[in-house]
Amino acid sequence: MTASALALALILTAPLFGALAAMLMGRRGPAIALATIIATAAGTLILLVIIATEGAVHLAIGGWEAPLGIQLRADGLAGGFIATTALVMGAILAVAAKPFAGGKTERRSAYTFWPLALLLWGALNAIFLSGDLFNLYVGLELLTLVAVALVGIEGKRETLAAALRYMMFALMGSLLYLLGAALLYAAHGTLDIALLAERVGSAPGDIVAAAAITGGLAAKTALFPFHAWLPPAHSGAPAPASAMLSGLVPKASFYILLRFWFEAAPDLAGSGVLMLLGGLGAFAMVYGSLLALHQDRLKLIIAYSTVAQLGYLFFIFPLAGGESAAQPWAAGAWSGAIFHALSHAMAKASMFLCAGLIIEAIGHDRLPGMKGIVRALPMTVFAFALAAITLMGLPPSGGFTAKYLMMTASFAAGQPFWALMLILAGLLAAAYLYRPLALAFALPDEDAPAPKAVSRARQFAPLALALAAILLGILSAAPFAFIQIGRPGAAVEGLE
Amino acid sequence: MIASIFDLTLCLVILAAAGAATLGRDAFMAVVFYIVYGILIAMAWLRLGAIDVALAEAAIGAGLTGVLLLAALARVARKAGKEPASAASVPATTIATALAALVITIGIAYAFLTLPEPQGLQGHVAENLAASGAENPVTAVLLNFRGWDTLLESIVLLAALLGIWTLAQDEAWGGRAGLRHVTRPGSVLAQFGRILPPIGLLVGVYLVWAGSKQPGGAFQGGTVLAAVWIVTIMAGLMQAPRVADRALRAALVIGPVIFLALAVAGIFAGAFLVLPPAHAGWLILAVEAVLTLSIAATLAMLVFGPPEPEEKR
Amino acid sequence: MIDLFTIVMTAAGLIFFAAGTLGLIRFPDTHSRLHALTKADNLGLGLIALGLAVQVPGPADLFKLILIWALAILAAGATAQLVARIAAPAGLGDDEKAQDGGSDGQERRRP
Amino acid sequence: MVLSASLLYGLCGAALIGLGLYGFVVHRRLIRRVLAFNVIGSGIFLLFGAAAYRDPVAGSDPVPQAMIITGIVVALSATALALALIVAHARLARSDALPEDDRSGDPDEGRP
Repeated sequence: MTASALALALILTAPLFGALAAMLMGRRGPAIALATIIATAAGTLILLVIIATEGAVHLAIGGWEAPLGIQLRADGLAGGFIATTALVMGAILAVAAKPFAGGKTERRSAYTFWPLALLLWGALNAIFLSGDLFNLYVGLELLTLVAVALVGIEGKRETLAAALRYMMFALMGSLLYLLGAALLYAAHGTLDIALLAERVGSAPGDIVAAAAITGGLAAKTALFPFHAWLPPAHSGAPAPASAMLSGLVPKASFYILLRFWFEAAPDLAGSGVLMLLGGLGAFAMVYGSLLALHQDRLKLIIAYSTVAQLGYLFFIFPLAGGESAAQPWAAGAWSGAIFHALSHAMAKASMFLCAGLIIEAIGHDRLPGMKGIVRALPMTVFAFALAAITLMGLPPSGGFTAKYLMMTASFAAGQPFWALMLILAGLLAAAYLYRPLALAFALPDEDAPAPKAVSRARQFAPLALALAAILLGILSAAPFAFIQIGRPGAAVEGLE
Repeated sequence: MIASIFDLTLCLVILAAAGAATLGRDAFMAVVFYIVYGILIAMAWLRLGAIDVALAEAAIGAGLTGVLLLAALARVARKAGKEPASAASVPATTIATALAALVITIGIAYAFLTLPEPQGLQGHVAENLAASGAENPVTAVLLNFRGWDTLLESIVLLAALLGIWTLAQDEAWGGRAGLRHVTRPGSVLAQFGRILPPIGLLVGVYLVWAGSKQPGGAFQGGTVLAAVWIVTIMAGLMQAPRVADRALRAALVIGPVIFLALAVAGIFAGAFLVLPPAHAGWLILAVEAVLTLSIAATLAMLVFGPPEPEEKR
Repeated sequence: MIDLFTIVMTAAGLIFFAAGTLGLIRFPDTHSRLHALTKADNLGLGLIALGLAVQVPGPADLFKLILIWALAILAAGATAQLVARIAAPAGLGDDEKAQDGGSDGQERRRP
Repeated sequence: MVLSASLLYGLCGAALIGLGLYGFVVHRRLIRRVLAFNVIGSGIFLLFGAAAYRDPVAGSDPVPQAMIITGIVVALSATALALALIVAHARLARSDALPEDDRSGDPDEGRP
């Protein structure tokens, strides 16, 4: 019974045990969530230490080696995502402890929120560790069902319509992914990512499978042509749920895309496909930013910002995918996109939590009502500003490190278009995030009702998340080296 | 083996039933044709030598999905009150969609026809079958070689139920699940509800017990047991359980909890979810029994739906 | 000889099924359609089951075959009764010309 | 090329996928779209199962069979949640189509 086996067991099963216990004992959700946070955080720390010292951890579930059994693989990339998920989920569940507290009589939303949130965490951990395409499918399906339920948890007409729209896209996405996985197994006799890397050629079956998998996962990551469901869904859900939905859920399907294109079928992608993915990402970035500019509800601005920020995650494909994987700048572009994914998860979750606290204080999230909110909620507005810095990509935040890495890589690759897009993204983000901040510091009009007080302890959680996103930029050397561990073709000298 | 006339006709009938189910004008007829289609697909699975899948398709694919569709149709008709025009969309889009669907079908068929010669895992499974504790290779894969998939899958089922309970109305929370069934005592349904359960229980438990040696298993057996519970409640012999009922929640959760505990216990015997070959046999049976209980309870609660407010029940 | 018996029995069963389906299409109102369906199909099923019974290897499988036949008959009978109780008095499913008024069908909410 | 049974069922599965895809896109009533989703799903599984039975000597590969059973149960869970969402939405919105589909199709519909 090695330490790595214990760590993996804790990370995989603690959230699931917590969810099942919360489903059994209706009113002790917050207490069970606290116990789950402690257990999973412990497992995460042990895993990070093991990966940092001994390199990537490999575990054959049930003792069955590939191609028969399911392989778990915890490399730097997986460790980074699991650590970020643990941090973000800890902050979210801390803030959610009050609105979804278990009172004397059991309330519907207070009962179902906790198992759903812990199932979401368990599904994320299962996806980040799995090395088998069908196991990723089951994890993704669990994640999607829980996310749809979280969108519809408030039961209003618009949120149910948003949840239904999300469900329709998600159903089609999982079917396409399933079709791809079925064709790959039929052709190669295995769905293990490491084995597929040796066996995937460019036969028509593999091309159709890759197209289906990419289409399915793009629908789940709300890449441009399939983004319509995201803004109403993420803004309709309650704030802690929106933080999970925007910060973590799309990262899981993006993570599977990375595993597929960079590890299962590294040289299958022609430059055309990679350019298409990058182009769609650029279009999503511009489209999301412009729409965020003229929303008048805070949560809708943040939701459209997610569409934009997810867009330029896809720049990783033209810069580091396909044949250019062996180029020196590929590691920089790859690491830049991962930094962006991690810092966006923290900053976006923090921003949605701040929006939740502001809604608790003034009762709604229409921008005009936010005038002078800084007097009532100084810590929250400060956290919102820090998160905005990360999203805009200003130094010293993690977002800046990500942009810097990707821009140097795009100049080194001779494709300055992506660098231009990154600069434009920063400017547009500054534009649409400036409006709420300006209103927060403006003078409140006299007749505005006094905002209700929100306890300081709960304001600390989004602040901690925003600070973590900034710290990711300041101490970026250690995380940069960490996510290189176990990366295929780790050409480290990309940073010069 | 060479495609016989029977296979050809079965495929044509399957396509005809699927066509009627997707393109028919009336929704109720579409669902009826979907159930017929599901049974025909189950027969196709028999021809493909996959008996476990045929059982699952007939029980879950055709049976339970059909019941869910019929129940949804009835509830929407009551709540939406009227029939909005069905596929009266603009002809231009229908032709474009038809062409796109045709192109995708040809692409998939071409990909299927140009698959390299088969590299199945029958050999690997056969070699390790003795150490897996089950003689039926499919059960060995489901509960041992790829046990982690099955564990996550039972939690997906529970997540769907949790999602359905989330959609209940606040004032109905804690109440009885689904609509109340008005059945005249002594009517045919009441008699049917008394005769069927014993046979259903016998068949369900047999399916689970036979699962380790012949086709069968927790999901197929669980579905039969769920059907028995649904019929007893429809026959008015029992009331649908309260959502807040502690015993119900324990039954829903017991399967995945025991399987998870077994998975964690596995790390002391080597790695995550290891079933030591010496005890693998009875461990698989124990897990299947507990899983069947949870699956039967979850599937039945899925059919009953969220708790309804008292006066509307 | 055994095979000949099976072929004859199964053929007879199929003829009854065809007759039942013909009745379903041709008869005007629900009552007669149900009548045709239940009579012909149950008899057809019985004949096919009998035809197969001789092919069955052991007594256990014979018992399973009988159990299947009994369940099918039980389900068909119960369902036909329920459909008749709901549809017939309210004139649902009858052809237009054979529509008879009066619907005292007792209100019953399906699940 | 002799038409083996698995080839025939594979092509039948591909045809079902195309048919279901058409139904999923064309229908505006959500229950019909969920039904089309199930048709596509069973088409994919039929394709997968046919590919697993291409050489009758070795028999049907048990690993795809297990994956298909898992897939069927996952598809049932998604269907159950989708149908419950449709019913809950119909209770509030008096229609079983998405808002954008409902209004555009029936201009005469006096939707509140």
